[in-house]
Amino acid sequence: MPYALCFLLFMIGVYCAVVKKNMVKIVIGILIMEYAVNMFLIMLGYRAGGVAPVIGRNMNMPEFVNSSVDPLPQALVLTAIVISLGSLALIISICIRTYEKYGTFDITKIRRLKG
Amino acid sequence: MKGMTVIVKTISSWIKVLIFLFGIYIIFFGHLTPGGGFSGGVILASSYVLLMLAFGREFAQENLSLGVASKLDCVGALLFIAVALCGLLYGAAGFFLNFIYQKLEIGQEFNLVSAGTIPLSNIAIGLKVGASLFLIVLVLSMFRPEISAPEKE
Amino acid sequence: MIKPLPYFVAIPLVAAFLLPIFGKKGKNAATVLANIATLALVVLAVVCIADGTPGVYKIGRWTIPFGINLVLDGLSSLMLLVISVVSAAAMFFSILYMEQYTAKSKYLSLFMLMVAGMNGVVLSGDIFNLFVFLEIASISSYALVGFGTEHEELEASFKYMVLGSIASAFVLFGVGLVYGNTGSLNMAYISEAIGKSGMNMGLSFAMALFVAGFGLKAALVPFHAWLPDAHPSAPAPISAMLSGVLIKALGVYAIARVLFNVFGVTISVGWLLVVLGILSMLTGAFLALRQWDFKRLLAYSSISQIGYVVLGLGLGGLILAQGGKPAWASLAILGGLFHLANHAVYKSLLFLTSGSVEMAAGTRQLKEMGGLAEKLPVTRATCTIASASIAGIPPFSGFWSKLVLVIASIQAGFYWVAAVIVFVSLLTLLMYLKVQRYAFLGELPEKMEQIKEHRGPMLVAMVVLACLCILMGLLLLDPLQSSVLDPAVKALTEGVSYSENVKSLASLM
Amino acid sequence: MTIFYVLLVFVIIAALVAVETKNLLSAVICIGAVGFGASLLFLFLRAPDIAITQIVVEVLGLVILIRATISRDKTFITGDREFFAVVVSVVIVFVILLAGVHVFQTLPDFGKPAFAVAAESDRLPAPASQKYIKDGLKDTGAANLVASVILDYRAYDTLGEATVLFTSIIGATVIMRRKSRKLLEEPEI
Repeated sequence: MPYALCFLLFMIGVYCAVVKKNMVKIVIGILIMEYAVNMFLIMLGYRAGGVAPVIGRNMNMPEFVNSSVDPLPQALVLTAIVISLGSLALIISICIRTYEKYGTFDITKIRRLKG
Repeated sequence: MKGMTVIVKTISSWIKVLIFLFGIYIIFFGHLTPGGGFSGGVILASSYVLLMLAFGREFAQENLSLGVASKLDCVGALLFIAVALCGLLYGAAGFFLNFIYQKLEIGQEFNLVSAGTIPLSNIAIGLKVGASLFLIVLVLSMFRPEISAPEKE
Repeated sequence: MIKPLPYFVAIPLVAAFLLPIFGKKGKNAATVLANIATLALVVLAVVCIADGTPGVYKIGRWTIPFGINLVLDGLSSLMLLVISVVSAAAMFFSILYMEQYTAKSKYLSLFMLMVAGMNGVVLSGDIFNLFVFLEIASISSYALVGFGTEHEELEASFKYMVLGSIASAFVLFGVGLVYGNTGSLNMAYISEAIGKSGMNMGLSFAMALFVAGFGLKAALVPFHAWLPDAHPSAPAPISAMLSGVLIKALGVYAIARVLFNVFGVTISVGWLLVVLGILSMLTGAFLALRQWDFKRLLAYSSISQIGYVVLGLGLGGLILAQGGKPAWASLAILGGLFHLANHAVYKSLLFLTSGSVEMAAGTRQLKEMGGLAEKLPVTRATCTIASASIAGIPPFSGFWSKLVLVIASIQAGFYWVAAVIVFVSLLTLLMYLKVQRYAFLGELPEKMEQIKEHRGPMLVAMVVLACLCILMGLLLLDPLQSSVLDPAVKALTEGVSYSENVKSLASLM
Repeated sequence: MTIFYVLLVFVIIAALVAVETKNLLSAVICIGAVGFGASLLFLFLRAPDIAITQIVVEVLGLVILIRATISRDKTFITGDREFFAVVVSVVIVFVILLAGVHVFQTLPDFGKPAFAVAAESDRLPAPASQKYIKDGLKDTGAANLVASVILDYRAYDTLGEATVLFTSIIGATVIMRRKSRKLLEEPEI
């Protein structure tokens, strides 16, 4: 069930990125897709009633081993978040420059290239 | 007068120190508590962004100029890859070897000095991320739409 | 012996991190450094090919699957060689060509990052790591497409970046699904898990996501919308890199690796690849015929040519899955991979010549050109060689790879595929005759009386690639074929035994 | 568990509002809401590292996004979309969604991590995460296992990640530069 809701979020993002005509809206669609993927990965590692994968000084190790959530997806998501921040910065700078050149965010009006 | 009102300026000039220290704390304790180079670096960058929002871009730029920020960016990245390449001192198979922990065996678990190269990498990444995110906000805010008048060059 | 695999990524990365420090004043030093780095990569790739043995490098000395491993097999070393040769030529070309733009040291840095990303993708043995390096290469290519920051470049860059980001999200979702189903990220372990527990719907869906994601990066036909805008908008050496190697390293290589070595080819997957390949071949060729923009024509022709590569791979996979003779499958895959290498060389050469023409004539419209043969003799000669090669005229390289593909499809009984290959080849000949006719022959327009060819590094890069075009046919002769092409074919025909190979190699190191 | 579902539904509703609202600035604010909702979700799913990173990245991302939308002449979207195209794409999205929902039944149940299932199953190879949890402290000396994964076991990924950030910063400065072309003087060779 949570996975399906995550996939719903992903498809909302796909819909927004494919259908919308406004550049900022398209960027928002891509962002939503990335959030959905990140949540999906974290959910994969979740253990019901688990603890965070950080070992304290006085922790009972065998108990920790049996209750810790998966640290690997968290590491992947950390990487994915930073990647999405980087691509956000780049795509926004492309948007700002395009706005400057064409005076609009509407991609139907930005049509120098065709064919 | 550039920037926001006096109240905002005063408060943000106090807070920025706290944010900066918090970022450094997050970076240095990244291997013991949640956090690490990335989140710490972003916090460092946001302390400068706060300055920029409150006092205007010029003030922030006096503290950390564009050129210096981009050099820090490169230096941070170079430091990180240098840590990785240092492992090669211990044989050709040692790329990214945690040589401090596994070979030199420095540090006690749960201490600040522990986990070998992990804190070093955290510091390098924190430097890199902080500098580069400050840079991106600076670059985006410096941009003004082109004026059609001919440029004097 | 431990292979020097990390250097393939570390050298371009260190160069990329150093280059922006040089700034405006140290521009010449930066150029020299970048060229040294690309040449060093060529040397390393040749050493790896000459050594000939496959290898696994465990990063941080962690045994797989705990750490990330780099895998060098025949396919990776072929790709490394192609990437490094083309990037060295393009880098040499840009010494002079990029003088017309500002921020050259940043350009060089982005170029090196793109090379590092591609090398990382090709070497990686871990599916998430493959995604990370895919992103490095893609993001640097988005920035490079928009390098000119004029109307068209920004528009093309935006389009490319949106589709590329969607593709990346698909790939990451696929990685998540695979991880959820198998609990591993290492490709060898995923392959083993699939072999033991069989495919299920989740894995099939992940495979569909991978094909869509990597297909977008490879610009196969239903996903090709970005390529004809992005490739012509970039500066010429970058167009050469994008068309020459990027779509192959990020698209075709990744598809081949994931489908052949991780999931294993089935009949339906083989047909999927064949259909995608033929669609790309036909659509690309027909659309290219009606273009009047030199670089746009080349871009559409890239779609058509990438179709050949995918067709060859798909045909091989199909024969393997149907239980046909392994020799036929090997021949089809050989044709595909050989065409990949050939296309990398002649398409990058064609883009470089288009850059040379554009720089001299100041236009890319074929209708505005004419009679450039006497003004740009070297460009004309190299362009003719590349055109003959791409159109499949013997004895140039393109002929041999197409011949291999035709023989393979006839042997396996796919006569109609052979007919399509020959037909598209004729269309290709037609479109390059058009280029020759309008650009180099005919009347010289008055305003182009004064133009002249740029000398120096640009010509050297073009001539080197042209010589390669002529000599590539030699790759089918024995000592070269058995050391360069055959191991690459073997890496794919072995299919899912990739997993055992990697594990046994890893236990040796 | 209810909190979790409430948060998830909140995130989805915020995303829908962000997609459909006509005002760009409110769309950006809504995407901020999505990000903070996601951050709380991460906290709930026992991922404090990700929660911290998500929240700080969200702040900077919002600054960047608002920079793009604010002080533009028109932040309102004008012009109608073609009704037919919208209907067709909604139908396509819905069909893929229905197909996709079945896919998730092959995954282990929510609350049971993939590595635990793989560790119990004899058909799947031994997962890496089991070792990270068991031996992470001993192997790397870091008490935060996420740090030990990203900076030791999988440090190569992190190199790639830092490089992606570096790439996009260089890319953004390249895109935002004032002059891109200069007149070419005849080079002397």
